[in-house]
Amino acid sequence: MLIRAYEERLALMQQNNGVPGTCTSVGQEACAVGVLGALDSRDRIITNHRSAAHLLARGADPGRLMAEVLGRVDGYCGGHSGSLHVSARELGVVLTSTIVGGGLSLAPGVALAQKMGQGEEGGVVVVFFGDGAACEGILHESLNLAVQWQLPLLFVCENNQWQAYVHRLETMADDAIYRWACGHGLDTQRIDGNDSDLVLEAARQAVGAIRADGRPRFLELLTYRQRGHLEPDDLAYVDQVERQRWLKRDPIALMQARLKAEGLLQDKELRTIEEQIHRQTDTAQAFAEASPWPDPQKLLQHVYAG
Amino acid sequence: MLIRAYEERLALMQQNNGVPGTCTSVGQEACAVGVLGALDSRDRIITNHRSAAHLLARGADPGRLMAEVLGRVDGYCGGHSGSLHVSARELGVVLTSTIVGGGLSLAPGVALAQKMGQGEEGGVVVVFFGDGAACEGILHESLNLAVQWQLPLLFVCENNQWQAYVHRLETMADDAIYRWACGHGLDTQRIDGNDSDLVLEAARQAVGAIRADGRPRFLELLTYRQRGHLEPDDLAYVDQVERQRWLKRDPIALMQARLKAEGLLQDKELRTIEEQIHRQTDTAQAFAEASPWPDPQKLLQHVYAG
Amino acid sequence: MSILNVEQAINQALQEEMHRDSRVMVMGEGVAKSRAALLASFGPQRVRNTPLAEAVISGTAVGAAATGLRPVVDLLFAPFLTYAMDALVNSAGKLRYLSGGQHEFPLVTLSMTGAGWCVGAQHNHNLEAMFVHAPGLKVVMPSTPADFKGLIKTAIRDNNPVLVFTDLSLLHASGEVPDETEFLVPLGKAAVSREGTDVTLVSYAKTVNICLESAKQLEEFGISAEVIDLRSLKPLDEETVLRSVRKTGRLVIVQEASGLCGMAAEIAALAVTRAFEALRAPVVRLTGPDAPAAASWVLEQATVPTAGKIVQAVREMLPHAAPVVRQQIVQPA
Amino acid sequence: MSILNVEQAINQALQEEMHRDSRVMVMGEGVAKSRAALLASFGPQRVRNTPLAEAVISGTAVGAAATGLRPVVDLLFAPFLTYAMDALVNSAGKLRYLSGGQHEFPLVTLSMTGAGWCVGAQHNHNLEAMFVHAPGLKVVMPSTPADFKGLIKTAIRDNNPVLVFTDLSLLHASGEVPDETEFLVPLGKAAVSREGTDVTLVSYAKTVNICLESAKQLEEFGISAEVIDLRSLKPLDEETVLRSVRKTGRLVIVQEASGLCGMAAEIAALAVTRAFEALRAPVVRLTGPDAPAAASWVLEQATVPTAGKIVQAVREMLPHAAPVVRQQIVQPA
Ligand SMILES: Cc1ncc(C[n+]2csc(CCOP(=O)(O)OP(=O)(O)O)c2C)c(N)n1
Ligand SMILES: Cc1ncc(C[n+]2csc(CCOP(=O)(O)OP(=O)(O)O)c2C)c(N)n1
Ligand SMILES: [Mg+2]
Ligand SMILES: [Mg+2]
Repeated sequence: MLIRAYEERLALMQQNNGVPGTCTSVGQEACAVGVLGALDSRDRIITNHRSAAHLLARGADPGRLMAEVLGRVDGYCGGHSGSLHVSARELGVVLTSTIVGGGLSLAPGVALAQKMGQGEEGGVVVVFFGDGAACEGILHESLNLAVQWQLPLLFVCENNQWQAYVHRLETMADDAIYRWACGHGLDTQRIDGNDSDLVLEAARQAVGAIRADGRPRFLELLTYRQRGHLEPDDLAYVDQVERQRWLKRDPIALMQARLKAEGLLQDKELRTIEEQIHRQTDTAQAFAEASPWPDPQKLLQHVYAG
Repeated sequence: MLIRAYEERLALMQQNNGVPGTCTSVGQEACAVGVLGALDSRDRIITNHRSAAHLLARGADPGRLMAEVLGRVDGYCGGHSGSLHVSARELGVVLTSTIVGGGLSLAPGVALAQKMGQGEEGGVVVVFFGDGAACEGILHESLNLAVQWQLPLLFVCENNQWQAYVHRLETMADDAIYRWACGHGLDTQRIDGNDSDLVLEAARQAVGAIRADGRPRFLELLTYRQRGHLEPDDLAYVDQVERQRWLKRDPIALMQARLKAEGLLQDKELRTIEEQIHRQTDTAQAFAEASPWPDPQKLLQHVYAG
Repeated sequence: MSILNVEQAINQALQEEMHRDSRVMVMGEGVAKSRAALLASFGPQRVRNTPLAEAVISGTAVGAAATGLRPVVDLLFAPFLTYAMDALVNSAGKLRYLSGGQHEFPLVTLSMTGAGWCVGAQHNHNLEAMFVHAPGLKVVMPSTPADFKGLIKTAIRDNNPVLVFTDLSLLHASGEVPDETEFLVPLGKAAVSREGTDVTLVSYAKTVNICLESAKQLEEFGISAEVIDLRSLKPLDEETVLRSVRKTGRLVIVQEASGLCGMAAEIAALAVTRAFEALRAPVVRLTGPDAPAAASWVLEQATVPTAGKIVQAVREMLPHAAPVVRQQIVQPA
Repeated sequence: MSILNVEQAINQALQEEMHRDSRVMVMGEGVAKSRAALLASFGPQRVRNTPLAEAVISGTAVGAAATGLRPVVDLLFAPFLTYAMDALVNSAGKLRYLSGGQHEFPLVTLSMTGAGWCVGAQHNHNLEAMFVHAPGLKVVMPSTPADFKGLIKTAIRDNNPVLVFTDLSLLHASGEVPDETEFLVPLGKAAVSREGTDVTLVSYAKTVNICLESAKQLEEFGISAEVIDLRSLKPLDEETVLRSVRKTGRLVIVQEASGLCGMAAEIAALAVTRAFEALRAPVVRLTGPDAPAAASWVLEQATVPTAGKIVQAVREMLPHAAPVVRQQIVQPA
């Protein structure tokens, strides 16, 4: 499990480096791996513009994901989405909006459908959103509705310190998100989002609690966006002191160090895994680049349902 | 001062009884009288659909107000507004939206203009809104902006237990509004909104503090909507036990009792005041009903500014 | 057949569809009170009062629709849809396409608009055209109780988001409504409310009645007016409009909504792009002004197109139409 | 005159107006970074980064405008305006009228749209028509750097809310821009970008360039096309359009936005209601489809009207137009 998770994370990094023009999850992998590690196939996920880690950790095929980013027909959305709104129903990634806060508006409905019997028994809904999204009014509405209607919904705020090109401390008080959530009276935890073990543990607890009583929970994961908002980005506006502090706490390095310390990972093994991931990424890229463009004759397909 | 306040409140009640088709403030007069008693002419006010008490307590002419409700040309808005969006710039009632939460979106801008020198030195902005409006996401955005930008804005939530035909406990937890506001880290008070003395005192404190440091404050006033949402209303959906409890705490009766106990009001004096108000209301009604209809030829006047 | 008013017809449609399909549910501010009969029949799980939070209410409908429910959201007055725009325009209208067809959004919104209650522009704004312009959404705006019933039922069964607008002046208008639970009016089909040969009057919602009234008055002048009730603004029944315009050669479009980029513009464009050769006179648009609705009764009413104006416009198109000479029945003194 | 691109022209307009009038301020997500020169000139009071909260940002602009400031709000991408609809449509557009003229709302919104960046429909949605339909608002959508400068300056000085839409494919297009700080382009005046006699091509924003390209190609066929750049969608320069249509008798309207209830419908309606006698052929609308914009480059580009389609449409209108015979210069072998 941990190894698999680690593998996905590294795959993700490699991959993101290779694909420009996306919002990468680099630095935030532990959030995705930890939370998704706590879920099973009954559960449904809603993500946003920064979705690669969520998708890969959920088992998405890197080739199809990359094909989507390139706008090719073998992408999860047939190239319609591009990188910003990838959803993959087959993986339980049921809705994705790139409108900041969009997922927060949709999530209570998915959870309501779950509660009203439209999903697998015991399923939980997870919505990922950023610290920026937490400033949108929809957070308030979504939390209040989830609490009042007792919806089986886990709110996961990846507080990566940045909101595009604005540092979050310019838009909110230091401990704002946690306090806002607490104000709604639901169980809230704020934890280190760069430690995948901690995240996994917290997510397991929260998901278990939701399965037990059907009520929403809230996790704030403190993490850091290591790369720019949207590739390519020169990071000229970034406080380098803060950045260096966080780079020292890189989630993958942390995990590798721990695994090695615990004797669960050898250098040789690590190299094997790295090579494997490298090949996997090559394959994905080859697949994506070989995938045909959508047919412009089918431009109007899927606008309306039959 | 107290007498004046009382007078206005009573005028208000009489008047509201006489004008159907409006959202009355009956039962909530102490909120208006208390808060407006703490303001002076530098200050600006933003209100909502339930504005009669705010307007009259601010010194609005009952005749012009009633003319507006009737859609007549002598109304504060020339009959364009009707009862739902009355503003009266000359009284510092600068904006009014009947969209629930509309005032919360506009208020930070008025306070920003104040802060940036577009008002009288030391002026404070007050926005009145209901417990229903507190459920709209705009509350969250408005509070966060006011706190972050340090705006001279007093949020006044008149928690009258009702949101049109829905009791607020169906839409939020018991102590929700107070907790939500606290989550934003600004000074917040929750007080009995049926006691005009208490309200006045709290508003004075808050306004003084805002004048001193330029930062926002929040008051939640617990009160009760004694009449229906919109006249006429049979109140068939209302919990009579709760209503009776609140009727016993009618703000005007409370104040009269206190004034009498303190020897500041005699029965005779009260009767004189009542008669005076009765005449005033008669005059207002006569004025309003005599006021001409707007000229349909001028239908397009005021759509665009020159 | 029963005689129902529009409000009753809407409730009957909801009642029948909720009975037919347990996935259908209704939510909105106060629906459990305003539609108490539904609450009594289907209970609080399926008839839900919501907090005052249109953005999340509509978003919730979208999310629920994508994952198995078929929600009907009552958003009360059309201007409140401004809070629901992200959910409706960006999510419901776009996420199916952006997902490459993975999701369906079978949801219905209800809201009211129109002059008649003196409530002013923040409650009265005919903004249906905004949603006609937005891709992925369907829009209906009926004029008769039967069409309300039939179209709402079809809308609930449709797998796309459908916005239903109700002119509030129609709420208490009654008419015959079929009792059958399978009475459905298809989306995308206009009704020829009255046949005629000289001029086509195209309209929807309350102004259909004004067109019918005008048609009656035009008869007096020997002018035969065809009245088309669009009913469904999107999908739009282009063929019915074009067939009529090709027959009459004259077109007047009547709506209460303001003109710029409204339905009347769309219909006029349709005629001049696809029935140009048949046109025998300039098309006429009679619409509300580019102004918010005032509350004052006289100003509010001044924005509604009248039969007088329609008759005048048509008579100017047909200056040689002869008034029908009726036999004068001389009353005995 | 200087050669500036659109982005520079916008910033120059802001710089000049902020210099001229201390009440002008700019706010939005990241404006203090994206418009760093303004921050350097005017400081953080007047150039404000905001939280991610479009509803309150736009509401704040409306409130501030009513009480003495002249805010410019950068809302980034047009679809984010869905969060700002209450503030813009219900407050900015209506509260002046509802208050009987007590308030003015001198504010400007900036936002981007259009194909070219493969960002998909939640960033690329040409929804300007929604705001043209809404009363009390003005809308401009220029196509040249000079017009961006001149119109934004005028918009800032206007006492009404003005929405400025920028097609993002134009951002790096350069052109001559007058240096004068009093260079103003009036709202409500179209530009005749090219004169012609056989057909009128009406457009705005990026598709103006496509029309100009088409006009050049049409010359080859001996067809003289007049190209009108609306620039200002509301107020709309009806007279310039009508004058041209009355001259040429033929009208093609080109826009990237989807067709239903869009500007092209409005212009077609204008022609058939007010220049009917002059029309010699069916009007043609070439618009984006009734579909969200896909991200994939090929699908995205398939929604943009092309010169090829315009030329074809015009040639079908003028089937007898003779190709211009050019002298063949035989190259020595
Ligand atoms: C409503 C809206 N406003 C602005 C944007 C542009 N935008 C995209 S991502 C982003 C930053 C979001 O910050 P956060 O929610 O913290 O997520 P992060 O990117 O940090 O993961 C912005 C401003 C958008 N997509 N939607
Ligand atoms: C956005 C919006 N939603 C719904 C309404 C309809 N409406 C008007 S007042 C009201 C109740 C508001 O409750 P609250 O904010 O508590 O104010 P109160 O009426 O109790 O003073 C409702 C639902 C509206 N005007 N605007
Ligand atoms: Mg962030
Ligand atoms: Mg209330």
